[in-house]
Amino acid sequence: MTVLGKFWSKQTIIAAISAATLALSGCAASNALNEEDGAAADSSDTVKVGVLHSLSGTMAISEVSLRDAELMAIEEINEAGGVLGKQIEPIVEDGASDWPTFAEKAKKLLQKDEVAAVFGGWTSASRKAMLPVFEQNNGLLWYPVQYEGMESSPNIFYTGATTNQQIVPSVTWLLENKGKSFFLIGSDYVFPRTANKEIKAQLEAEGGTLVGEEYTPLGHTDYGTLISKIKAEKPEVIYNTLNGDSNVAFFKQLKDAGITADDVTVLSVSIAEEEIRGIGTDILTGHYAAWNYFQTTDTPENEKFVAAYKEAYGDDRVTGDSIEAAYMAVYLWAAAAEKAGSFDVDAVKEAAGGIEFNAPGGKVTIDGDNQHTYKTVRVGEIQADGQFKEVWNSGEPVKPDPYLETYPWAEGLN
Amino acid sequence: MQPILSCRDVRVSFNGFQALQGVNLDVLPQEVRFLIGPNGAGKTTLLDVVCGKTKASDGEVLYRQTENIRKLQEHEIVHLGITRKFQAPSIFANLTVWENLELSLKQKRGLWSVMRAKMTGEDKGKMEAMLLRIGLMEQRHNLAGMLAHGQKQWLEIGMQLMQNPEILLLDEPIAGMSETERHKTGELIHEISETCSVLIVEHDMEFVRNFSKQVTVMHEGKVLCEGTMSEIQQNEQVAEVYLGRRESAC
Amino acid sequence: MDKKKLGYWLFFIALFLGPLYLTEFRLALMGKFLCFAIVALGICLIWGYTGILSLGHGVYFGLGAYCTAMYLKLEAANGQLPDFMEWSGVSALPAFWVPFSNPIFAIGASLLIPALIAAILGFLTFKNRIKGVYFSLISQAVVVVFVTLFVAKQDWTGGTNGLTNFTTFLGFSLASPLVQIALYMMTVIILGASFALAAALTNSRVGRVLSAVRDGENRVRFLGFNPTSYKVFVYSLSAALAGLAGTLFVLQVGLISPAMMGIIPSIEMVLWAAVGGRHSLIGAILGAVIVNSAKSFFSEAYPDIWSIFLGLLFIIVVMFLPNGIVGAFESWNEKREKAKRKGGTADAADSVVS
Amino acid sequence: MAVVITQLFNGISLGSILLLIALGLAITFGLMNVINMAHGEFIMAGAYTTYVVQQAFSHYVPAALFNYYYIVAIPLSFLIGALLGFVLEKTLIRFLYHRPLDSLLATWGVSLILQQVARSIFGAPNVAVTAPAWLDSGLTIAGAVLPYKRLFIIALVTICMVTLYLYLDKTAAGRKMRAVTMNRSMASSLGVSTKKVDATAFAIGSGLAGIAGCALTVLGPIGSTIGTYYIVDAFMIVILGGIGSLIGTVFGALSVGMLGTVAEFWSGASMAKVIVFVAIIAFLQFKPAGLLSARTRSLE
Repeated sequence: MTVLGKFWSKQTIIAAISAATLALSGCAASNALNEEDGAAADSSDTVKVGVLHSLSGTMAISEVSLRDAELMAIEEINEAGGVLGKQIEPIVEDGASDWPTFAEKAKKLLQKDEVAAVFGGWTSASRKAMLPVFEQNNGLLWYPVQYEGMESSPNIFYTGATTNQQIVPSVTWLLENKGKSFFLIGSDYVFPRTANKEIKAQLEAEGGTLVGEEYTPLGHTDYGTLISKIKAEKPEVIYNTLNGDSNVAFFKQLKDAGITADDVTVLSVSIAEEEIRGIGTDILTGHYAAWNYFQTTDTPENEKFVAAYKEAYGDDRVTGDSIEAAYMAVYLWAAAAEKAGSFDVDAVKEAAGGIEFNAPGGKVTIDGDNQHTYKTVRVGEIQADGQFKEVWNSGEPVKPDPYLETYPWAEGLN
Repeated sequence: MQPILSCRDVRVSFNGFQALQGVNLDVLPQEVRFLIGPNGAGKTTLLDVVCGKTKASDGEVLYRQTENIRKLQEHEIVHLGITRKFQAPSIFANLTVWENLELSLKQKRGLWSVMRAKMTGEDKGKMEAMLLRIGLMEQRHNLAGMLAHGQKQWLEIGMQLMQNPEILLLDEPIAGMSETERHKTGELIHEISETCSVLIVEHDMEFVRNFSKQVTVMHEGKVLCEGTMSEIQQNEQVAEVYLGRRESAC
Repeated sequence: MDKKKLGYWLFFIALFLGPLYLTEFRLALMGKFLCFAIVALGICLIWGYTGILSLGHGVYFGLGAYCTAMYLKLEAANGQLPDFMEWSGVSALPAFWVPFSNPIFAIGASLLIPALIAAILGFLTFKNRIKGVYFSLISQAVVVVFVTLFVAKQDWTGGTNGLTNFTTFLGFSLASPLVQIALYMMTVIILGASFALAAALTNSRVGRVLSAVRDGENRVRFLGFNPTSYKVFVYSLSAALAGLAGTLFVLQVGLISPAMMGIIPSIEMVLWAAVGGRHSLIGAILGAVIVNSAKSFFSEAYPDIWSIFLGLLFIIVVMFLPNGIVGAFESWNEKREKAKRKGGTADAADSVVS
Repeated sequence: MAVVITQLFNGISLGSILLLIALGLAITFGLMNVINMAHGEFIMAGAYTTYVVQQAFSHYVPAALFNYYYIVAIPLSFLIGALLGFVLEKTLIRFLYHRPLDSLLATWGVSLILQQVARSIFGAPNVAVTAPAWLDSGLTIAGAVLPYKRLFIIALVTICMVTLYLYLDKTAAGRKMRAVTMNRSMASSLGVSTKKVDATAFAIGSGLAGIAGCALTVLGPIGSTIGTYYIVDAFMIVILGGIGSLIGTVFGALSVGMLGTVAEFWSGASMAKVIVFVAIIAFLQFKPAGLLSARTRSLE
């Protein structure tokens, strides 16, 4: 055997191959991340933005539609001439329903692609994971989903509702129209627990009574026991913050137990048009949901929006609150950039306050103080065709108040 | 002479089946005792009880007349000096012959002691002597799984001997061995008995005849009779249940 | 120094010098993968060497990460109540949080708490001689218990959001690239040290007892060893490694949530060791890096295909590469050497080059 | 009073659902000792089969007959589950009978693939199945409503149990199956084709998962991940009941169902889940062989 042959013993070869694979695999991963780099050369006439949602994993069910709406808005703006004379170039990333991945991809979008803004996220967990990344890199995140409030990052714009634009008015509406005794059910995670804490304070202040509060683990599918608790307490209203699949099991089993919309009013805050289809309209008919937008909302902008969305993605697709919020987020950012005359994050943030936009769900305005938006609140009744019939709205856009500072009863909450 | 191992009315039942129905047996120091009997007589079960693999439902197993080992765990029984060789070779196939012997060294087997253990010259000497004795010196760096069947049996016997046992339990040690290997094994057993007692389960009557002094016959979970091979052969009861049927085979 | 050692040294030096040839972003990824490699080392010890398949290592990883995250959260809160507790309606810091304001306690706990829990679980199950798939399934049940608890006790753990939004570690800003490079290098050093420790263990007499336990636990008893204590030891050690990896993970990634200690991440951890080669420590490290790189690549380029690819990977490794990449390489190498011995030395040099 | 009756009923109902899910595993895992992590995906396949049958009925069958789709869906779900199981056994499992830990990992891979395949075919969102009208509403006893759907599942699982028992005990094929699971080499030397028996047993176990999936559509969501909600529970029930004992599985499922509903009633669903799993783990420490075990030392 030659000296060389001796040197290349089994183990050294393993180690060498290891090192090589290591380098290669690292490159493979980073090449994929770099694939947009080629386009960076002609950055003079385009501006890059990130679109970061879960395209795989459990959350893909909900988030894919948001990506679709954002890409549609980008295309519309580009067709109308772009922003500040530049075409918007979206860079789509997959958060994979995994919170560290959201943070990782956000970092990539900001550091590598140097995007002007990122539209993304759904779960609070993903937003919380991205928040430090945006703050440390001074990026701009547009988060389009209703959430539990108690947050106001200078680097995030919130185009979904905070609690006083969805939960608080809907509780008041229920107290005035449906009954005083409330049973709160929710999935066991952050949004329901925070929302219910606020509802309890509000009930106390506005003369309602709390007869029960229950949480079930995510993915829970047997509601027999919970329903017998509901039966024992005989509430007039069930306020539902269950998430995803649990809604299906809950509503099916509620109906089987002989409880219909005539006996108890169930108001949900996470069931939109898309979810109705997975649960089945027959068991949901007559129950309520509170949102800022329904596919049936009667505005000229919405007519155009729904038609365009179906045109782009198929007749069988439905829109919904978060989809609309994602769509308008792109327009709001574009308007803010136009006003600022620049894509610079600080300039856009500065200019954003007071920006108005006629969204499909009605006029929205960015609140310069907390970076949320003024939105009209709506309560709808689910119809047999899977659409909502609006039964109440707030009449005018409600000022966002993520910390519920203007509500005396909320004082002890934070 | 005081018996080193005494079984007193040992009973074992498996889901209602009485495998041992009150066995009494005494083994003297440095005795070679053969256990014979038809299939299902409870020979292997008795070895299992002595080594702790099977727990007796009743009775006593006394070591040196005083210590009842019936409820001890297997490794605790080994610590007393009772070791067992199984019927199928139970060596560690993915370790080398040398490593198999290393684990068998008489040593403190607690985690902490083993962690600090170092291979001393004395240990090495002992292991090399054993390799010579069992004829596996050349194969010492081979994986034990690669050995021939007979060699595996020898390795396992070697592993038991490394522990300097007081009592050695052997279950059909010559199964699958060639004629010369059998003879060698028989001689080895007698060599061993100079330092310890040996309790052997064996089916091969010729082997028993050639190498036994005391034989115990078991039948249906009980001891039928005891004595030398020639005494046994004259016992009519034995002939009836066992030898009678096997006469032609022997 | 023999060649084997030289090879390993080269490997770890190459990793250590990562900051020289990797961009900041890629370095962060690699740092994360190397944390996973530490977990894979622990899995290799218990599974490859001792034959215990744990489907619950996500819990130990998570516990370690939470311990350190609690310290980071308290440091970020700067003497006040952590933000999530405030909006969960907690008025005072729970007593069990208090000691975690000390970084030494927190990091110590990130090793010891997983080890302790593993020891308790291991002692009970191993003493009762529950093993094989039964142990694996029970370890999965333990995951369910911990994940459900961590999600439900939102006011103590941050619920599904987990703990995030940290600022400093020992006063150094976690956002600073220099700190991240230092953390990366620390990860490489700790990985190297864990590797050395694991290698020393497997080459010692204890290591041979562990292999013997894998091949025949009952036979080990008849050599006078009590397998329970050995299994409990190696299982706890492996849990401590996972906890340590969790600490390094949370420092670099800045986030831990119950989703990362669930059943799916726990099984993926086993896959890392399986792909690299369950009997090989270096294989475990390679497996963790390769699988996760592939995950980054695939989930990026073809998000839908990732889970099919992952599924196929499980099947292929089990059916065709039971000893993983390193095992496949070794058997290829053996064949090659046999052929070489037969074919003489003339073409030996060629085959080395090719 | 009504609450007590309802809760008792809920316990039995939850137990019956768990039993239906675990019954297939009691065969593939309990009798054959194969860890099939894709069992949950066979449940999913049964659920989607029901969905497809319903779609077909609403398109091609007169509306008057729509309510009978469920009668067709049950046997079809069994067949689809059995077919998947048969294919899995022939292509994968049979190579892994002696490597249980490896079969666990490989079938986990299969489960990932099946989930993705289902997403590709049916889309990521849940699909809706309308339960047949004859299962609507329920029986009222002393003020407690016992939904027909839950009663139906109790009946279904009873029928499955009895059929299975008769098959294993009274038919030649079933006796062969038991012979193989008790002593493989002995059965084989007596001329039983173990390969055939293995494949049949695995197919039956998987078919039962298909039925479970069909039954679950009336109570819960139908999506690509439904199998994952049940798989850990199902394995724990089989272990709890005792490997190799069908009756043990029944007791296991019922005690978990009862404990789960009682614990949920007193504390809440999350804590109930924790309590149930801790109780199972603790119980196995005292009785590693489970409630009833067909073998003396089955955990060896």
